[in-house]
Amino acid sequence: METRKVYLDNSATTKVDEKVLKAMLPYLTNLYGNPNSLHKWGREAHKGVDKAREQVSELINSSPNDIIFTGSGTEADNLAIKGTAFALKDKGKHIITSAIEHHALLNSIKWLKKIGYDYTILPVDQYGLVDPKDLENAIRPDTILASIMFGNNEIGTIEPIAELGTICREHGVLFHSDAVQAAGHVKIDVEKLPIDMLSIAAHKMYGPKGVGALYVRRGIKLTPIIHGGGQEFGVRAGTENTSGIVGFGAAAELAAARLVNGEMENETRLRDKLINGLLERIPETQLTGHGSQRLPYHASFCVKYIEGEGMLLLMDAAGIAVSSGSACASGNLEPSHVLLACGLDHATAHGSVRLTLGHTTTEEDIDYVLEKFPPIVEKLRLMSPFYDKKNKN
Amino acid sequence: METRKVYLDNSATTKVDEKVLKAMLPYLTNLYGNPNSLHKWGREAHKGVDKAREQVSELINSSPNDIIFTGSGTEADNLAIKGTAFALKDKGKHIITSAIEHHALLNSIKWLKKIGYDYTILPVDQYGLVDPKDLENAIRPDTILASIMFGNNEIGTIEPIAELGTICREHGVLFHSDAVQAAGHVKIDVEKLPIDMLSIAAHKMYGPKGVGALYVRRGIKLTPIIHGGGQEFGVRAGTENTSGIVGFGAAAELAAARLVNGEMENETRLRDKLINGLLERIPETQLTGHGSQRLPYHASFCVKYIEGEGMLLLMDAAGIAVSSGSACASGNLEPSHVLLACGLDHATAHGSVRLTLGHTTTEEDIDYVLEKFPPIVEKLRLMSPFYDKKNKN
Amino acid sequence: MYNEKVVDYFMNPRNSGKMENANAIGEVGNPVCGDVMKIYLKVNDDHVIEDIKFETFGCAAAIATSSMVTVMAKGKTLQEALRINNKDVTAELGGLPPQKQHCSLLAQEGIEKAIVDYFARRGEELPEGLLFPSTAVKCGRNCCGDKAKKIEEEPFISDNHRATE
Amino acid sequence: MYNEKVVDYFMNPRNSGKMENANAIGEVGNPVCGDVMKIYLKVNDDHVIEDIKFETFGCAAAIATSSMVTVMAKGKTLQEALRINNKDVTAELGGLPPQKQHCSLLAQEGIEKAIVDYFARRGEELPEGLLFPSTAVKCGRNCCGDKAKKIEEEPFISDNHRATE
Ligand SMILES: Cc1ncc(COP(=O)(O)O)c(C=O)c1O
Ligand SMILES: Cc1ncc(COP(=O)(O)O)c(C=O)c1O
Repeated sequence: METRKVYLDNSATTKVDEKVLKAMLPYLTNLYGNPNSLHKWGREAHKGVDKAREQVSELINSSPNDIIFTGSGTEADNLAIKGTAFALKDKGKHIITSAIEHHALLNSIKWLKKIGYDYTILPVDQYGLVDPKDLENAIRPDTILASIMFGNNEIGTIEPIAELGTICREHGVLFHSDAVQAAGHVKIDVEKLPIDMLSIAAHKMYGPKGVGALYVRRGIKLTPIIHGGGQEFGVRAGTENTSGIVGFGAAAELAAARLVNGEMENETRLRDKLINGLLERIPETQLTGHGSQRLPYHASFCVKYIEGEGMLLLMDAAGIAVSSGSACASGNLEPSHVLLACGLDHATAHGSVRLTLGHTTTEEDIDYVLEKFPPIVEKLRLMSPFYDKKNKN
Repeated sequence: METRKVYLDNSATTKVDEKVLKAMLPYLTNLYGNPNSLHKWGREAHKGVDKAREQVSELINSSPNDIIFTGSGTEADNLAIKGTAFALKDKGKHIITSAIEHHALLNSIKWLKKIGYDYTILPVDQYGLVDPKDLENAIRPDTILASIMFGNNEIGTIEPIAELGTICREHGVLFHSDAVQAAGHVKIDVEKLPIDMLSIAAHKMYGPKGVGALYVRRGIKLTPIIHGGGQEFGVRAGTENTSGIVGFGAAAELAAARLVNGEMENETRLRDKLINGLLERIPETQLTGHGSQRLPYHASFCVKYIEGEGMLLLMDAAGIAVSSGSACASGNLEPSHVLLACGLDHATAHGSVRLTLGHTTTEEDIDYVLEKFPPIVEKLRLMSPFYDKKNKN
Repeated sequence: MYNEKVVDYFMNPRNSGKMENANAIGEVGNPVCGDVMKIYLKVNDDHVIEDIKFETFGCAAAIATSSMVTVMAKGKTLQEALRINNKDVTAELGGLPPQKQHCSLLAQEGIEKAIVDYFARRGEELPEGLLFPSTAVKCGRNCCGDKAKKIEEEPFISDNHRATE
Repeated sequence: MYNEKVVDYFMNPRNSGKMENANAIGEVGNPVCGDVMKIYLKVNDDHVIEDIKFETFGCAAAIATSSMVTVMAKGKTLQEALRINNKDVTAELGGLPPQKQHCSLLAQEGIEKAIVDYFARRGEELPEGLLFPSTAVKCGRNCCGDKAKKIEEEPFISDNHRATE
């Protein structure tokens, strides 16, 4: 049983679905043309990219021509933020975002600030929720863009996108949402939602790494961040990653089907079993993020008195992949900015652990984790100076 | 015989080598971790990326840590140009480049100009060569960077990189070279050459599309164009395209071996057979670019009195993939800026056609092209009002 | 990119080549732009186009539209031929890619120019009532002349509908 | 990331846990930074460390270095124990990743602090000649205190050696 392998780090990345790989393989073998070439090889490749554009657009109910393929979710975020900032620089230079965004967002606006832009970072409550009133209050005459993520990668919280987007629309401010974690896992309809731009990535929905997309509502013009040939409607230059894009298309189609046929409900059930099981078995542990308004595959905790990296490595030794927002695990000296933004103190935040399910996660996998995790925590706690103190007091 | 397929558009993109695909497949199946994750899945993926970094660095004789993986050759060019421009903005804002660079370069500097930078575009002679004296004369006190391509994609000319780089070094100006067409096909040693940055791309050397790299000499700091997590030494954020990067590594290793074992010489021999054969068989046709200082796989011509797209499509109908820098074929209204920069008049430039060989091109392929191409030209010429005039006069 | 009919008219052009006994020739376009079309007419005394040929320097769309316009004009009176609209030519070909639409204008202009030449050669005035649609209409295509001017400022900005600089 | 020996010392820590009859305790680090180490000593009258234990809140490297330092110090005199340099601990573990080097400083500091505590508890002055290497040396690691200050200006700039903003 020690050799069981349970991958619960699907927020970091997912395994490429076999059907996705099958769709990709022709573009890694015989259909190797450059989609920009006029000859047969090029036209075949172009057809593959076109089909993928349709598949991805169907996942979010957009028009295919509103999809710009990029090299990652990060690049999609950068294109949305910087592309808008440069395009609208004569209109204004103020951008609003939240304290729990991905670094792709936050580091982009920090950089923009260095070159003359300004931003407001909205706080979140203990569950990681942005208050739409805060957004409304932050809007200034020179605000050009607000960007609030759809679902958070570290704590799973799903933001009130409809309300946030509506406020932006009322004030004539463009609204971008980073849906890298949410797309393919929760229903997103850009026709119904007041979203102007949406970032997504293939590798978070069983597609390949190295391909993302930005949905851009018709009529919005962006300044490219990668200049060159006229690929992707002139917004993102560079020879297309044909196999990756085709894989993204296939993954999007499969994800759309899962959303329709109710597979996510089973995933959510397993997730809730995991959450409840761990909270029962491991005392002095709290769920991070929102209890119900959360990504269906996402469970995240702070375990008191111990540090995340240790849990991660001992779980790994037990064959279980998890992640942590602790300082050590993230390679930074600070624990996750998301956890701190939710009001957790540093010591608690260092005890963060995230378990994110996938569409192939089984009941047995969850049982295995519920069996293995508590003794690991106990082992680390017995080494902790804080746990000791606690017992004494 | 009509069904023979001859792909002579290897400058546009190449077919993924079977060995490359074999190296990639594990990273599209079981080794699906995110290289940033600490657990086993992550460490395995990390190892793959590390190995690829070594393989790519060996191709150009750099240190592995000097290789930044990107999402395309275009992105590598953008990172070099904009990354330097932003990093050195307090030092100066003047950039020098040549008239025959790829759009990735030229459109990047055009954009930089809009935000307050300045540039000088060096002319080329009829063979597409930059004169090192022109470079020296263009250097100003505020010049921070010069970028001259290694080998040109449209006309195959190889620039005098050693001389150009030496001048830059003497003047304390950083020197970047776009080697997207050259790397893997000609020997490049960044230890021996005075090159500070070098752009390369996997898909031009039988690797996958959607992955490039920028070599950055140790000590040079760049401002990222894609901000986010700390991937690629903090210079290029975004979850790594693991399978693509691993494929790049394998492709680089294979290319390095080909350079050593003399395979390129055979390719050059076939190329020369093609060049000489076509010049003999098709009157009033000129080779574009330099006769000997050219990429070993590259043949390019201007065929008088006719337009490139027609040739391309009729060749395609004969099973042969070629490209053209004509206005129509390029989707622009202008013929190739490269051909115009070499002093060709518009009408002649519209008759451009490029045939670029690959490592699997055979003698029979060349014979087939030598048989099929001349009557295609004749067919189009018989429809041309200029050819007609010519015969009358 | 091109539909089958366009490809057919490009690969197997109808009425291509020179005409020795033409009594009218129209040449339009500009080699700088990469599109030049020459239309040869043999017009009889009833102003019926008895024979028509074309020569074209240009892309596949230019060749296909040239060919199609000759097919459409053959046997028609000059008056009727002038009614062949560039949209009709495109429609008859089953459509052209957006960036190739302008080629069909060239075909229409070629016919017009040849008809003007017909009367000029005969030393006749243009008959009253003859309508020349395209010369009346301002050139709607992205003329390469316009482009050439723009080139000075922004030589390398590619054509696209989404990016702004 | 970690070598086998580090993993071993983390997975199977030597001398971990509380010590009931310690006669010296040193606690260093800061929970804000994610690294706290507590060293328990049982020192005999000859100033020999008869027993030693640790408790650590921190990453695997912190636990492994804590464990290693206890192994190295056990049976040594206080004087000898003070000579255990953080580099020795790292070397004994076969090396640590660059960003984890600072953990070994913590281990060294823990021993020092406990030794100070030993004399303090006995109401004795620190013996002359005892050398406290790390308190003499300015803290070389990226202290989280420093970092916390920097955070105010640049909360999200990641740690790297290649990028400039
Ligand atoms: C010389 C040159 N530079 C840059 C590029 C762009 O590379 P990529 O196609 O990977 O974006 C190309 C290829 O199109 C090229 O030929
Ligand atoms: C919310 C969020 N945004 C952006 C990204 C970045 O996407 P990618 O990893 O494709 O660069 C991620 C994933 O790491 C994410 O979780």
